[in-house]
Amino acid sequence: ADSVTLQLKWVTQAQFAGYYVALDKGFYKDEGLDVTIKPGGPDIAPEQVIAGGGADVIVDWMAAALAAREKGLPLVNIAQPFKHGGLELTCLKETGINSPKDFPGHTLGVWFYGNEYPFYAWMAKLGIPTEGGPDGVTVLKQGFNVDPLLQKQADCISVMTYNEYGQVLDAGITPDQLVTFNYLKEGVGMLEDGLYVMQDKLKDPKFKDEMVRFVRASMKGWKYAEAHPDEAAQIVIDNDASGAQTLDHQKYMMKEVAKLTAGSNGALDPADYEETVNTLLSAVSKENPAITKKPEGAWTHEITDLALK
Amino acid sequence: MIWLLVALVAWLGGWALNVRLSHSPAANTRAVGLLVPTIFGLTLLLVWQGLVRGLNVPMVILPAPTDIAVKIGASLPTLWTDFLQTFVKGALSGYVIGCGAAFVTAVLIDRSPFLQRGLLPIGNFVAALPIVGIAPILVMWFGFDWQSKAAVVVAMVFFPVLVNTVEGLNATDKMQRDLMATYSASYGQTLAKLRLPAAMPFVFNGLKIATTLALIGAIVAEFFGSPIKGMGFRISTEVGRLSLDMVWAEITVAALAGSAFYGIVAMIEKAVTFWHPSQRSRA
Amino acid sequence: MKSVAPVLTIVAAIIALWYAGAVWMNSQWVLDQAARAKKEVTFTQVVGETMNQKRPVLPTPHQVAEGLWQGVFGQKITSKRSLVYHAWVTLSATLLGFVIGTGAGVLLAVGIVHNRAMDMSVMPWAIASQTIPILAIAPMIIVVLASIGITGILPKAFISAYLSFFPVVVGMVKGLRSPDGMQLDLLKTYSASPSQTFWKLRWPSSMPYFFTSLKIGAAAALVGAIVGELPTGAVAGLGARLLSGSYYGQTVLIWSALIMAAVVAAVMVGAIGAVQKVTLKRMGMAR
Amino acid sequence: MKDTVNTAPPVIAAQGLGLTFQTSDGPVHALKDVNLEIEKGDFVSFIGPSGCGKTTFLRAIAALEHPTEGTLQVNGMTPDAARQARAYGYVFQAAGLYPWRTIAGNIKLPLEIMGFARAEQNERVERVLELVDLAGFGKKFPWQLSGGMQQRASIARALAFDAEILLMDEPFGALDEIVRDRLNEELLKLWGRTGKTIGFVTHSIPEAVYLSTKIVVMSPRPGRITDVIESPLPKERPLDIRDSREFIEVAHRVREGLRAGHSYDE
Amino acid sequence: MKDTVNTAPPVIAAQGLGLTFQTSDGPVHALKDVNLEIEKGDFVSFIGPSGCGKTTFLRAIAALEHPTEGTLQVNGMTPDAARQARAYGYVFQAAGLYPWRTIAGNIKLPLEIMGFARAEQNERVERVLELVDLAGFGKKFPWQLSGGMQQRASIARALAFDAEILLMDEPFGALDEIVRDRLNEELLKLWGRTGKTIGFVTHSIPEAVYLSTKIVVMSPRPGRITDVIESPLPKERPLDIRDSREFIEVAHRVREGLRAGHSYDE
Ligand SMILES: Nc1ncnc2c1ncn2[C@@H]1O[C@H](COP(=O)(O)OP(=O)(O)OP(=O)(O)O)[C@@H](O)[C@H]1O
Ligand SMILES: Nc1ncnc2c1ncn2[C@@H]1O[C@H](COP(=O)(O)OP(=O)(O)OP(=O)(O)O)[C@@H](O)[C@H]1O
Ligand SMILES: Cc1ncc(C[n+]2csc(CCO)c2C)c(N)n1
Ligand SMILES: [Mg+2]
Ligand SMILES: [Mg+2]
Repeated sequence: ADSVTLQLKWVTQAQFAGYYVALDKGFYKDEGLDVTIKPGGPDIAPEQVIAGGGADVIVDWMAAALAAREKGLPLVNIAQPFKHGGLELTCLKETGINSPKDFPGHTLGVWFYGNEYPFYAWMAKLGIPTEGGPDGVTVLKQGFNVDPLLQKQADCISVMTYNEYGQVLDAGITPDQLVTFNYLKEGVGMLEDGLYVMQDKLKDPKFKDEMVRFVRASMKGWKYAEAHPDEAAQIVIDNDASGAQTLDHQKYMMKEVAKLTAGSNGALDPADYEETVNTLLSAVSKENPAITKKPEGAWTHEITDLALK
Repeated sequence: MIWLLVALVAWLGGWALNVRLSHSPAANTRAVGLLVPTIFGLTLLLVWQGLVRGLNVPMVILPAPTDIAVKIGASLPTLWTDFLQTFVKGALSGYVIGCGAAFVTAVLIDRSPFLQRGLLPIGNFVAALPIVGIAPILVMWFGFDWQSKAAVVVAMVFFPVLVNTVEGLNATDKMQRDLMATYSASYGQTLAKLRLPAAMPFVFNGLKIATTLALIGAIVAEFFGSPIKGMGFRISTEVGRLSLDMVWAEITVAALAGSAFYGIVAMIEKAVTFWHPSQRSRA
Repeated sequence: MKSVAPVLTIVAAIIALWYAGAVWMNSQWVLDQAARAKKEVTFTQVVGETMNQKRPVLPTPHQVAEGLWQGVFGQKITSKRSLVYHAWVTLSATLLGFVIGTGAGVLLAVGIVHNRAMDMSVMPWAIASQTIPILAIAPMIIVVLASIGITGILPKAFISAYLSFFPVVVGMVKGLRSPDGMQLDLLKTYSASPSQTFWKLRWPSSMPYFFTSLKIGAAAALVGAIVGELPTGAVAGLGARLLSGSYYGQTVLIWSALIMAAVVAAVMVGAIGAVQKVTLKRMGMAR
Repeated sequence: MKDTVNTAPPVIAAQGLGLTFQTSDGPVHALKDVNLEIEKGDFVSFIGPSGCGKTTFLRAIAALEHPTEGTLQVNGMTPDAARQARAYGYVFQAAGLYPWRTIAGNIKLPLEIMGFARAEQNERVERVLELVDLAGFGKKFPWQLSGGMQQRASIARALAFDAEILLMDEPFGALDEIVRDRLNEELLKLWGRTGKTIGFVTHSIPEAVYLSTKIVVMSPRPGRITDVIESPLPKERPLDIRDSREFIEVAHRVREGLRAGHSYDE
Repeated sequence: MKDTVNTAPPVIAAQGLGLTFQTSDGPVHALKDVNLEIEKGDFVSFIGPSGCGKTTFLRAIAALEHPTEGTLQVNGMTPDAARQARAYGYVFQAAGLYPWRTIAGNIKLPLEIMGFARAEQNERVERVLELVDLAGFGKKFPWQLSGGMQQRASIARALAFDAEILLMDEPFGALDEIVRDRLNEELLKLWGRTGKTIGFVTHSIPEAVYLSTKIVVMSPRPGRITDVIESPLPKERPLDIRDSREFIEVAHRVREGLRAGHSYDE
């Protein structure tokens, strides 16, 4: 069997259920692939791993991948299992925030580490300065969890629909105590988890063939996970080496993730790509130059065309 | 290939030069004392440059020293802001508070063997708590700004200084203590005139270890939440953006600041413990 | 043995303070929730609520104790949910790193003491190396090592070695230089060779420093192994538990892993202390 | 102060005194059944082979060791209480200067502790430095002086304040004969002037005889007193008294006692 | 000062020797313009006030200090070269035993370094322990012995191997007269038997006269030689030679020399 290493963007959780299901159900094996899945974490830049040769294919957000491409690391999107984005900003109503107009004077928690581009694009669109002060917002580099909201250190925090939002509810805050802004609905949505490879490797027909089989099996895994969320959650739990995840939370996550993958057969929708690029370009500033010009050849349908045939 | 050769030659040449310098009659002068490590550092940089260029290491994995130097030159204001936030506000204040508290605690528990026997094992236990575990908790408790970083630093430096000070306060030899006993000196007099001076070499050991801990602590704490400035913030953010040159620029600043901090404490040590055999060159 | 009573007293005091702190820090959330629900709460209610929160700011001692108990005795030690299993994962990397780090540290110290050029050039850079935030370069080390085919326990062990070598170098340089002028002069009158001077004088007189360095080095190696676990994708080990606990807001999980880490460190330091006692006794240094 | 010679209680009184060190390989009987009375104003020398317990006895008087048997009284109180009253000036067998203080600083140490006025401190330091022939060395640090100079500094330190009882453990061991003679004379003068009680360990028989009113000969394993010799010499002692018949007789008796102590363990 | 008829080259030859320590407050002239020749088999004593450079001179001979002026030759080579040839046995002013070795282990140290066979090592240790009257103490650690016993152990250490030149810095300072007499006798016997060259620092005039073939009187500030006295005493010296006229004459001359040295700096 051909071996393929997949580097995830984050730790083992239902966000990546499709791959784990494909592994567990033998979809990869059926395609003649021996797949290794490397979990990620807060300190892992998948782009760096693939540049160092530690992975063949990575899961990444498009903004980060395009930024890396401009930095000289030619990543190419070969598939896009996530149709929608799950990134949201959620605020406590009691802080007086009801719409983006109320942001000035408040403190917002933002994820950095390559995840900050949508936020800056949005603020640029709203015309709100991010240096604090009464007319601007104070930005905090948010850690990995939702404590800043619960401890009232921030008025709004970044959440993923499928993870942190659930944690906020879990902690005992009810949805009606929250105001939530979805980046997609605010018009600054960006494509999230896609599959990326190094451009030059695509010239190798053998590698290309491996990727075709990989994407085919992965999508099969995703569709199976959508249909059997509880089983998928259990598979994720079984693959979590840290033993710290709870089944309940992964079931919740699987259900939410299924909503995001639902619209995708794996092929990237060029219109979504255009929207992401335009949003990114709208937010170009000296401090946050995700990209400064339109990227060329950052995606391909070659793989999905063959895989979905 | 050329670059690899340059690396090798640089290494051999630098080392040969240092061997000669350190055995020359001028070896004890201050200038040579500074020159030798500088040459060593320069050779290291040359080797690094040679390897990166020679092996075509991609920039997103490891930038060459020249790339880093260019970046430092271009980002001075940012580096300065980050330095103020992390070093001055976070590390320095935490260092002063932590070392001060540890010193006072050591003197306070010094009178009570009971407290010493009870506190020191637990102190060692607490000191073994990994900061990566403590930092998120302290960020949760003390907020995102420098206060939580200072708190992490306090937690990190407290026990090394405490343990060293307690050890130092017990470092007097029998005859020195007996002398005080024949004067029937009070506890306070013995402390001020014998035990504190005798403890200084140990205290400074703790203070020196604490300098490196303080900087690391302040930077690492920023990984777990921070305002949008600071050396740790910049490092973690720029890694995500693959601006490895900026990451190394910050690391350079950290290493310079840390070494200078260490050097200053070592200089104070030299002035205070001039009498200790390790500071005297009698040979 | 004499320190049992003092330690227990201090532990009792800490636990009492801990409970007080838990009430104080966790009550904010109780009050906030009550305000959101527009309810009045009495003091006793608040205290009661703070004792068993799901996501406490500061978990109470009994919550942590229960978490520890669950982790250690709640399942087979081969289970992924067993703290013993994770402690072992971390400990194995720690031990390997400790051996590499202290070995390198001692060798470097020997070099520094015997070679002037090394003394003058290396020491400042050894110091500088420790001012580099390890958490920042750990991922790079892992990536670089992975790209040349080194994966598994070794990268973690390297990071752990990186942290443990410094205290050993500093301590051993001091220790190997601790013989006084007269002790050195004596060997000079015998015209002893450098290696004889090392084995008969420098090495034995550095023993107290050696063991102190080992103790600090062991604690540092553990921190290194934990740090090294974060960028390997938090797969297994105490570092992974800390991180997972942090992502999912499971404070009790964090604290259990923390305490477990400290226990591991204490066991290592204790073991070194035991060897130290025996050795120093045989050398007539334990009076 | 009680100045009557015989009715006053002894300054130091040991009865059945024993002191045993517990070591890893069995007990060491450093002192056994020691009985001794020292009157106020006595100058008592202790002499005996090495390891016979001279240092240990002096330390017990200064409450630095605690007897395991018998009783020991100083000025009618326990040694501890006497120490509280700052009765002792002690010169150790090794100099034991604090390395972080200059020579003057070391001598000032007891004066600071006992609360002398600043001006008086300086004046006394000058005086005792001169006494031990170290004028001009006040600003040096201990490790800059030779062994004998350090020893003299430590003598100066003990003389700087007016302890009632002066305990000196081989203070002149590292000094040459000339300096030794000179310091012997000075010590006698000081003693004559102040009426201090002095306990003095020495290995030199002439020195013991020249200085003392009472010579205690000790012998080892276990450490005990084998002879106590009351000196018939007058209080005024020019250096040439060492040629007198009485002097030679006493010296002879001391030498015999010493020799006997040595033959014990052969 | 070459008044011997001996044609062999001197074992130790110093010409215009000077040694200056640079200290933070100016240079210290520990030795200045020292000229001295020591023949093979000489027993040379150095005597002088404390701080006159006796220790410094001995250390220079053993290549532990390096002269800043003049020349110093040992066996016709530099002191460093002589040390390579393992020419020296050195007894330091303080005992300087290694605390982690037992007394026997300490004495074995030079034997191990010089590669003696195991059996021979043990045998020699026993012999020298007996010589200094410490038989039975081999298994103790240094801190379990009194000051004098430690000093004797350090003498045993220097005697355990057969150094050609024995340098002893106040070896008997901490010993009582009886032991001292005994060790003096033993040392003379050893010297007579082996024909070693011995350099010996002492503060005791009788000891210097009793032991030496040559007495070097020194004086401080700067440290220099003021007198070199060739002893007229025969090689065979019973203890009672100390009452002979020659002895007393020599002792007198030494005392005068010493006194002169002292008056220099007054
Ligand atoms: N701390 C100690 N532990 C064990 N034994 C000790 C200790 N101090 C002294 N001794 C033993 O007690 C005995 C008496 O020792 P002490 O120091 O009083 O002798 P000393 O008469 O002063 O001899 P010296 O003239 O050599 O100084 C010796 O046998 C010594 O080994
Ligand atoms: N390392 C040193 N640094 C500075 N001065 C020194 C050093 N060693 C010795 N001296 C000085 O050199 C002089 C001679 O010292 P030395 O130790 O040779 O005297 P000594 O004759 O052996 O005296 P003692 O009889 O007291 O042992 C003294 O004035 C001393 O202060
Ligand atoms: C340091 C760091 N912080 C936040 C994110 C954002 N993020 C992207 S995917 C994901 C998982 C959601 O459950 C999260 C938290 C990140 N990637 N790295
Ligand atoms: Mg004694
Ligand atoms: Mg000397």
